[in-house]
Amino acid sequence: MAHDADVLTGAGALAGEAERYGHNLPLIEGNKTYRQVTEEVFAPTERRPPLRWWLAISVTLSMLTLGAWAVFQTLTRGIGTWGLNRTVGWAFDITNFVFWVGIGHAGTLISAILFLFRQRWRTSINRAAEAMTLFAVMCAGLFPIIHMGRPWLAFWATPYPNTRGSLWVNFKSPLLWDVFAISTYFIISLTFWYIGLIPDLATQRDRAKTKLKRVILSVFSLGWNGSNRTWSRYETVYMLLAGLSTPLVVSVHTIVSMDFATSVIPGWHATIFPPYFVVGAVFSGFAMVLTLMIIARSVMGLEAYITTRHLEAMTKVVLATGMIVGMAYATEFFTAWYSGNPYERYVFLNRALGPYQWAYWTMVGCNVLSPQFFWFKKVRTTPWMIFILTIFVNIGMWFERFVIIVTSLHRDYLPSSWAMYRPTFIEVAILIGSFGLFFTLFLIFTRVLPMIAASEVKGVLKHGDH
Amino acid sequence: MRTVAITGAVAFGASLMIFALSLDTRLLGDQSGYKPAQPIAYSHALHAGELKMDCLFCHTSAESSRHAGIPPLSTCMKCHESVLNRAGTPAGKSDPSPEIQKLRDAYASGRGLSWVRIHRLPAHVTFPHSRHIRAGLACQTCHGDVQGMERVEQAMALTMGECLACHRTENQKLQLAGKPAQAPTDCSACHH
Amino acid sequence: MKTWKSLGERRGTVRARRAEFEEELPVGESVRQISRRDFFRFSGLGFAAGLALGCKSKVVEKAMPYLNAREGLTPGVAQWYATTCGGCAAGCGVLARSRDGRPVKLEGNPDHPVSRGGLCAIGQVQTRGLYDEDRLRAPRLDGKDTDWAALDADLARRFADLRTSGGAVRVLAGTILSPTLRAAVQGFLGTFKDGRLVEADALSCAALAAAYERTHGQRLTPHYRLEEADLLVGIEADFLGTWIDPVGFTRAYADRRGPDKPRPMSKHIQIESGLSLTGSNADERVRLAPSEAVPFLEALARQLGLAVEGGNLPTDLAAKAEAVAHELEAHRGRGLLLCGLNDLRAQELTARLNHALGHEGVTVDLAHPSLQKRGDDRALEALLREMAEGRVAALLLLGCNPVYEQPAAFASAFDRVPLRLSLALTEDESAARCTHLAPDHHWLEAWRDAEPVAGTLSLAQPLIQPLFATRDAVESFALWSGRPQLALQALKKHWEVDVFPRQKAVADFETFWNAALQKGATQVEAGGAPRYREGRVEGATSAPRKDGYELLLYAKVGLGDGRHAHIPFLQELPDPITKATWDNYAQVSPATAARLGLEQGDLLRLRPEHHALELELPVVVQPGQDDRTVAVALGYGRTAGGKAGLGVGRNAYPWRAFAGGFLAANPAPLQVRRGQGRVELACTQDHHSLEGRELVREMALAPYLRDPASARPEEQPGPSVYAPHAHGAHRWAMVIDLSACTGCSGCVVGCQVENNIPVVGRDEVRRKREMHWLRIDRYYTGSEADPGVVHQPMLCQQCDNAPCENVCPVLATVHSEEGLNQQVYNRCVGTRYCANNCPYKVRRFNWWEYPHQSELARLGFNPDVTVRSRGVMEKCSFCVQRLMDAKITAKNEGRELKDGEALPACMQSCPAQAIVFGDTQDPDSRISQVLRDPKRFLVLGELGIGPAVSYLTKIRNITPEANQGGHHGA
Amino acid sequence: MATTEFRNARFRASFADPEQLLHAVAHLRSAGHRVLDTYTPFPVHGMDEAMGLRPSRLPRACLAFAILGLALAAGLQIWTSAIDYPLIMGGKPLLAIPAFIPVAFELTVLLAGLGVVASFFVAARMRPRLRIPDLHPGANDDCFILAAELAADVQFPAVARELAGLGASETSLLVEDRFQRDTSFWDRSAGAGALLLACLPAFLILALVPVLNRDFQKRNLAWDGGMGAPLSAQAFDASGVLPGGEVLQAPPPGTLSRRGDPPLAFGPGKAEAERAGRELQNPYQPTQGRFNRGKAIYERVCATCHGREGDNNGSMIVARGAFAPTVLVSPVVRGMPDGRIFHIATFGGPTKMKGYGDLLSREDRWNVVLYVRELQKGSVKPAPAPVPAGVQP
Repeated sequence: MAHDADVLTGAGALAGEAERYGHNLPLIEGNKTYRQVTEEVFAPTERRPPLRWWLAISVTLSMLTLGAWAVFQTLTRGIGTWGLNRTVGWAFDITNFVFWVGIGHAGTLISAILFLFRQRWRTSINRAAEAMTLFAVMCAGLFPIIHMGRPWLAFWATPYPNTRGSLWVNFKSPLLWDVFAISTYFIISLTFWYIGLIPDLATQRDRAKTKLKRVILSVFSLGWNGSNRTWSRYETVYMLLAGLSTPLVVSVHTIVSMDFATSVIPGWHATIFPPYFVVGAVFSGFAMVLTLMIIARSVMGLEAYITTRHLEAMTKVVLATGMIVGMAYATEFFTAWYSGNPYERYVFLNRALGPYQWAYWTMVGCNVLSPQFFWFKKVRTTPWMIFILTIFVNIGMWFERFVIIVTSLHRDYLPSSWAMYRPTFIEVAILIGSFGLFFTLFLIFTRVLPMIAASEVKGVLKHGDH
Repeated sequence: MRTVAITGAVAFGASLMIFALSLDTRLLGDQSGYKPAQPIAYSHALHAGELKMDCLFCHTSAESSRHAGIPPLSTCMKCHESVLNRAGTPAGKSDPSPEIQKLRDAYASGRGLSWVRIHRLPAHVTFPHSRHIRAGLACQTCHGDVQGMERVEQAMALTMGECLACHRTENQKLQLAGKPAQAPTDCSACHH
Repeated sequence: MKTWKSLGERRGTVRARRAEFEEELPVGESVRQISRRDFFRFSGLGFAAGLALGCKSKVVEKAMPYLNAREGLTPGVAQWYATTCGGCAAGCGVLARSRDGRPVKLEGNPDHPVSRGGLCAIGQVQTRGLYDEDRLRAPRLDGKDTDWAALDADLARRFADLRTSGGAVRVLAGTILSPTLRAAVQGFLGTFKDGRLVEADALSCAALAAAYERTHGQRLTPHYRLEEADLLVGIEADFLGTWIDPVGFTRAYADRRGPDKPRPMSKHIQIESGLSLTGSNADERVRLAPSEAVPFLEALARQLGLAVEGGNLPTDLAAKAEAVAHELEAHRGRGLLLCGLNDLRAQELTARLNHALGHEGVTVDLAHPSLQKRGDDRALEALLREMAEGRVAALLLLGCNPVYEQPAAFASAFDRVPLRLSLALTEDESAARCTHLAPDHHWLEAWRDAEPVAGTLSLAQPLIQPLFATRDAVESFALWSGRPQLALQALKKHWEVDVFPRQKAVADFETFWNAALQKGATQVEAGGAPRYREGRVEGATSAPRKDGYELLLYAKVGLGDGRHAHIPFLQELPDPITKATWDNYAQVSPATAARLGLEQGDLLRLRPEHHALELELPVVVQPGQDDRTVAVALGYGRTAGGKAGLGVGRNAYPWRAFAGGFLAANPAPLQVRRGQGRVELACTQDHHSLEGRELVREMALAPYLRDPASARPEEQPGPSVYAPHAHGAHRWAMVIDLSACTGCSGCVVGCQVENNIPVVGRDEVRRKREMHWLRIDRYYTGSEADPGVVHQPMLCQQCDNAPCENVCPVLATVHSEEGLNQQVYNRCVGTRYCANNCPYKVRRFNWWEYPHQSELARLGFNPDVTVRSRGVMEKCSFCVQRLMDAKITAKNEGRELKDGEALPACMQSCPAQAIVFGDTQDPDSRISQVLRDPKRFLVLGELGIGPAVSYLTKIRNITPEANQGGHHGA
Repeated sequence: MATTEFRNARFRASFADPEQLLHAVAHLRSAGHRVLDTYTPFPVHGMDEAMGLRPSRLPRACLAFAILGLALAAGLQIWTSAIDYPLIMGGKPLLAIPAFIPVAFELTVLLAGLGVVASFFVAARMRPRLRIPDLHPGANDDCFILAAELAADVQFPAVARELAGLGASETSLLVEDRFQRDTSFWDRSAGAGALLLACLPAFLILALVPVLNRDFQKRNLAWDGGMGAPLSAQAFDASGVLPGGEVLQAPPPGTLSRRGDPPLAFGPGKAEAERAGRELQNPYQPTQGRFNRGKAIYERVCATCHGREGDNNGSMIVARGAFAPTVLVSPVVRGMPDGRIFHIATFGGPTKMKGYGDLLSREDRWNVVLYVRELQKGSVKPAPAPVPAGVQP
C-alpha cells in the first residue's frame, strides 16, 4: 500500500521495501507467545539491573556531572567562559541545539510517519525511539536557555500580559518560532509517547510487586483495563496524534532551519535549508536510533524483537537520507556559484578550503561517504558495522551544524571583522554533559519502562507468518 | 466531578496568570506606598497644602532638569531663618520648633542633610521631569496628592505600563485634534 | 590544533590566558563581588530559588541635596566649560561637560583658534585620568605619605640652605605651555643663585628649534599652516598622528583634503621609513630607510638649487627625490616641507628649503611661532653631565618622567642629586626615585593657561574641586619662592599684566577675562617674524647605509609618549595602522618577514650594535614599510605609574641616544635575532584585504573633477517588497567622508567615553571581544610593498530595514520613528542572534560583568547612559542620549531643533570634520545637502537593508601615472 | 457519565486467541446476549464491527481544537504585534502574515493534540485509579476477555458451555454490581487532589502576602534582573570619594560656564542696591513671552508672600503673620528703578526677605521685574513720584 506516497520520501521507499520482506519474514523472531512477549519485555523493568548497566550509568552520570559543572560556570560567570567573540556569536551552543533537535526527529518520525504508512516493523523500535526523541529534545531545549546572556530572563520569550505596557514578544523572530516549535514538539511527542505507553503501563501495573510501584503505575495508567471501547477510541486518538505529529516533525526542523535561512548571512541565507535540515534530521535521527538500538538489543537481550531486519530497514533510510544530504551540499555550492554573489561564493570556498576545512571534510566524509557502505547487504546486516557507521554519521551531522554556523559567521561581509572561533573547555564539557544527560535518561528509561511496546508487538506477533 | 475539574482548571489558569503578573514587578519592585520617616518631619501638607506654596518654588529644577530635585537647605532657610514654628514667628520671638531647629542646625553645620530617597526609577530608565512639567502635567499625576501628605509616600508604582498608558492617550488626543504626536513612545526616548 | 587557525593568524603559545584578564582591567577587585551576587542568584538551589534570591529589599537610599543653591547650577543639567587640554603640550581647546559639578566628558572647542573643535584620543580620555585610582592622594616625604605642612617645612629648610650655599637648583620639565606656570617656575628659580629651567620633551623636536636658531637667529618652532599649502611634503613627520600638534594639523589638513572644499584639494607626499598614520593618508609615499632621509633632503636641496653637499642616494630614490623636487618647484610659494627628524642638518635643510621655496610667511608662520615643543636636548645633555658630576643639588621634575623617557644614564645620575622632587600625579618611574613628592592637581582641577601658538592664549579652568590632597604646581612654586599665592590670583594677575595689554579690542579687564573664560581662548598680538640669515648648512653629510637593519622609533597615536599609559582606554585603542592593542612590537616589512621566515607574533630579539639593552618583541608584518627598517613604538614598558600600563610592551626609550646634541634613535646597525616562541597579539583586525569587495570606493581627483557625477555608484539597492515605514519629526542620518577621515581614532575613544563602553583587557581583545561601538576598519589595497590605505569608520549603520531587529525574540531591538535602530539593554536577554545577523558586525556583547565597582572610576561615567550588565548586547545608538538632550532643550525653550545642535560624540570631536550628522527631514540641513553628493555610497547597500550611515568616496590626489599601487575602486 | 442499567446477570469469558474472541462476540450477539465489552492486551481488529460500535467522534473534537488553536494563535499574534503594542521591526509591516505562520501552525497542532487527548480521557473516563473492579489478571497480558449480559430467559451454564465450545478457557458470572462505578477512596479523593493542585499558584500568591502586607517604612522587595541600580554616579546620591560624601558638587569658585552669566558686579547691601538702581538697566524688552514667564515665576515664588496682585492679599504666609512684606504695588516700589528691584530679587531685602539669585536665573529675575511693573500699572493710578533717598522698600 501507499506505494505512490513511498516515492516521495526515502523513508517511505525503503519502508515499502521492508514491507515486501514482511510477507516472507517474521517481524519478531522465535515464534513467541503473548505471555513470552510480556515476560521478556517487562523483565528488564522487574529485575535488578546488571553490572553492565551500573557501569554504563556511572559513565553517563560522570559526563552529566561534568556538564552540570560547566553549565554552572556559564550561568554564574557569563557567556565569556565560552570561546565566542564579536564575530562568531553562536558556535557550540546552537550547534548542539540543532544537533539534538535533529536527533529528536527519528522517534516521532518512526512512530508517526511509519504508523501512518502502516509499517509494522516500527512496533519493536518506536517506544525507544520516541523516548530518545524526548530526551534529545530535552537536551536540545537546554541550549537556547543557557546560551542566553541573561538566562534568568528566559521567560521573557513567552507572551504573557505584563506591566510594561504589555510588551509582548517578537512573533517575527525565528528564535521565537523555535520557542513555540520546540515546546510544541516536546509536548506533543511526550503526549504521543505517553498515550502509546498507557496499555503497557497497565500491564506493568498488573504485574507490580510492590505497593508503591503499583500506586504510581495506577496513577499513570489511568485505570486502563483493555476495554475494547477504550481501545477503539485509543486507536482513533493515536491515529490523530500520528497525523498531527507528522507535519509537526517536518515543521520543527523547518523552523529551526529558518533561524539561518531568514538571516542575511551568506551561507545561512538559503532557501534550500528547510528540506535540507529536515532530511538531515531524519538522517541523524535514524543513525542515533540505530546506535542506541544496537547497544540496547545486545545489552537487554532483545535481539528477537529488534531483529536484523529492523536494522537493515533503518540503514536503508540512513543511506537514502545521507545521499539527499550529500545532494544538498552539492546544491549549496552550485547555488553559491550560480548566484554570482561574491560573499556567498567566498563562504562556500572558505568552507571547503578555509581554516575550517577540516571540519567541512569531516562532515563530508562522515555524512556522504560513510553511508555508501550501506549499499552492501553484508554491512546492512552486520550490527557492529552499522554501529560504527552510524557513529560516523552522528559525528558528521554534528559537524554539519558546526560548519554551517561557524564557517558562515567567522568570515561574512566585512573582512575587517573576520575572526576565528575556538571552543573552551567549558563548551566541550557542556557538549559532553548533554550526551551524559541523554544517555542517563535513556538508561533509566530502559530500567523503568518497557522499552518495547508490548501491546503493539503482540498485535503484529502473528503477522509475519501469513 | 466535572464541575470540580472545570473549576479547578479555571482556578489554576487564573491564579497562574495572577502569579505571573504579580511577580512581574506588580508586587516585586512596586514601591508604591513607601513612606519612610525622614530626618526632618517636613510636612508637604502644611507647605504645599495649607500655605499653597507652588511645588516648583522649592523643586526648581523640575522645569529644567531630568531631576525634580530636592531643594538645597538654603532654599528652606529663605523662610526659616525667620519662621521658627508652625504658627509663624512674630518678630523678636524665637522658640523654634524642634524640627525647624534640626534644619537650622544642619544648615549651620555646613554638612547638609541626607534625606531618604523615595522615588527611584531603575537605572536603565531616564525620566526628564522638565518635559513633563513644561508640557503642563501636574506633579500630582504621578506623585499623588502630595499637598495632602504629612509624610510623603510613593503614590504610584511608576511602571512602564503607566508611562505608556499616559503617552498613548495623549498622542491619541493630539491625533484626534489633527496635531502631530508629542509624547514619544520610542524605546530610546527613555532607555539609553 | 593548527587547523583552528587561519593563515593570517596562526598562533603559537598563548601566554597566560585567563589570569591576565583580571589584572589588566583597571579595577580587578570588583569582579569577585559581582560574581558573588550571580553566584547567589543560581547557587544550586534551582531556578526559582535563584529568582527569589535575586530579590532584595533595597537598602535605604540617601538623597543628598546641595547645601546652598547657586545661580545657574541645576542638578542633572549639563554645563559646558571651555578649558584647555592638559593631556599633552599641544594645548587644544576643550569643552568639558560638567554634570552635578564634575566633568564627565571632554570635547573639542570649536572656538579655539588652533584646534578648532578637534580633540584627539588622548584628550578624550582625560577625565579617566582624573578619576584614576592610581593617582597620588597626598604628598610624600622620603617615601611616606605626609601632609603639605610637613613637606613644605622640610622643603623650606632645604631651599633655605641652598639659597645660602648657592647649590645648583634645576627644574626639569616637559614643555611648559602655561605662561603663568612658567612665570611661577622662573620666579622660584630666581630665588636661587644658580637656578635654571630645563625643558625636555620625550618626543623631542629640539633640532627643529635649533635649526631656526641657525637660520633665523632665534630658537623657535614655526607654526605650520597646513590649510594654506597646495603641496605637503612630509619627511618622517607624523604630523597627523603624533608630531607637535596633531589635532591642529589634522584640522588644517582637512580644510584642503577633499575635492569639494572651498579651496582646491592639496597634494600630500610622504617620505618615510615606517607606515605612519600620516603616510597612510598621503597621496604618494616614498619609502626609504632612516639613514636615507637626510641624503634625500640633501638631494632635494641640490635639485632646488641650494649649495649642499651629499645627497648620495640609490638610483630609484634619487629619481623619486627628483620627482618630489619637481613637485615642490611646481608649487613654489604654495607648498610646505615638514621634517620630523630630530636631526639638526635635516631640520636646517628643511628650514632653508622652505625659505628658498618662498613658504615662509605663507605656510611657515614665524611671526606666530608654535610654543608646543620647547624641549632643548642640548640643555638636557648639559644637565645630565652636571648631574653625573654631582653638581646638581636639587632637581625638580614637572610634567616629565625622565627616568622612563630619557636615556638610561639619567637614572643613575638622578640618584646622585640629593634633593629630588617630583610634581607628578602618579608615582611614575621618576617619582618612585624621588625624595619628595608634591603632586600637582590634575589639569581638570587646576587653573592654568596656555599659549600653544604665540599670540593665541587659552585659559584652563578647573571643573571640580581637587579630589585628593594635591596642590597646584603654580601654588607650590609660589609658596616655595616665599610668595604664596593662589593659582587663580596668579593667573589673573598674569593675564592682567601680560596678556590684557597685548590687545586693544576690550577695554575692561573683567570683561576680557570673562569672555576668554567663556570662549576658552583669545588672540593677542605677538612679536614679529625674525629675519632669515644665509649660512652654510650645519653638519657633515652621511652616506646612506647599504645593508643591515635600521631602527625606527616612533610614537603611537593612542599612547603618544607614554605618559598616559596607565589609562586603559588608550592601551585598548587599536593602533590606526596595525590595529594592535595592548602592546608594542617590532614592525618589519612583508618582504623582510618572508626573508627571515617570520610571521605575525613571532618573537624577535633586537639590539642596536654595542648597546646594552636587548628587547624581545613580537613581530608585526607591516605592509608599506621600508625593508631594512625595524620600527618599534615608544611609550610602552612602563614599570610604574599605574596598573594598566605595567608590563604592557617593552620600553624602547633607552635605545635613543644623543647625536650631535639631539636625542634620536640609536643609529648603530640593529642586530635582529629570532626569539623563543610566539605571542598572540591582541589585534582587532586580522584581515587587511578587501577581498575584492566593493566596501570602499576610491577615485582619483582629476577624473572626479572632470565629471563629478561619475563618482555615483552604478549599483543602487533594488526595490523592497514592503512599503517604507513612516518617520516622525526627525530622521537621523550620518555621512562619513572617507577623503577627510585620517583614521586618527579620536572618535573611537570619544564614543567609548560618552557611552560608558568598558575596556576589556588584552586577553579579551585577543579573543576578539573588544567593545568599541565605533571602530575604524583599515584596509590595504594594491601591493604589499606600497599599499594604498583606507580608513573606514564603521559603526551601527542604523539600517531602516535592520536585519538585527527581526531576529530578536524579545523585542529588545526595534526601530524608532526617528530612524534609529534602538537597543534596549534592559529588555535584552542576550541571544546574540542580532549580532550574528548584523552584516557589519558592529554589535557588541557583554561577555562578562565588566568591573565597574570603583567608585572613583564611576564618577567618570556618563550619567545619561546605562552601564550595561553582563549578558546584554550593545551598539552605537547615534548617541541617542545627546539627541534626546538636544530635543528636550529645544522643546523646553519652545523652539524647533536647530541643525547641528544634536551631535553624536564621534562627530563633535572629529578633527578632520569627516562626519556629518543630522536630520534628513529638514531639507536645509547639512546632512540633506551631503546626501545629494554623487560621491555618496552605501556599504552593503545591495542587501536592501537601507543603512542610515553612508560614506563619501575617497578621493586621492594622484596623477594617473603615479597610480602604480593599483588602487582599488572606481 | 451514563451508568449502564443492568437488568440481567452478567458474565465474562476468557479466550487465549483474538480470533476465538471475535467469533464468540459474534456468536453471543447473534444469540441475543448483550456484549458489554471485551478486554484485550492489544486492539483486536474487527472487534468494533463485531461489537457494533459506532466510529468515534474524537476527530471532530480534534478539528474543533485545531480551529481554536489557529484562532488563538492568529488573534494573539495580530493583536500583540499590530494593535496592542505596534513596533517597527526590520522594515516589515506590523501585520507580517508570513511571519505569523510558524507560530500559528505550532499552536494549532498543540491545541489539537492536547485537546483530542483530553477529549479522549474524558470520553473514555480515564483517570488515575488505584483499583479497577473486575479486572481480569490476564486482560493486559495474554487473555482475551469478553463481558456480556445474559439475554433474558437464558441460563448461564448453557452459555458457558457454548463459550467453552468456542474456545473459552474460563467463564464466570459476575456477582457484584460495581462494574463501572468509582468506589475506591482514591477515586473520590482524586478530584480533591486535582483541585489542590489547581490551587497551587494561589498558594504561591499567598506566599507573596508578606510582600503585599508590608511595612511601608521599608522599601518593597525588588528583583533586579540587571541594571536596576545605577553604576554611574547620579545626582543626590551619596559618594564615597567626593568631598562632602555626596555626588552633587559645586563648581570651583571663579569658573564660568559657556552659557553661564558672568558674576554680577554688585554685592549685597543697601548701598549696592542703590548703585544697582543707578547703573543697571533691564536688558530685556517687555514681550508677551517675557510677561508670561515673569508672571509664572512671580506666581510660583514671589506671590507666596507678596500675593498674586502684589498687595500681600491671599498670602497664607502673611495671613499667619510670619512676614509682613513690602507691598509691591505701593508707590514706594513703583518709584524704584528696575535695577534696584532686580538687586532685591537677587540679594534680598534689608529685613527678612532673602535673595533669590541662587534659585532663579538672571533672565527670570528680570522677567519678574517686568511683570511687577505690569502689576503696578494695573493697580496704582498716579504717576510715580521721584523716590526720596533712603526710603526702605
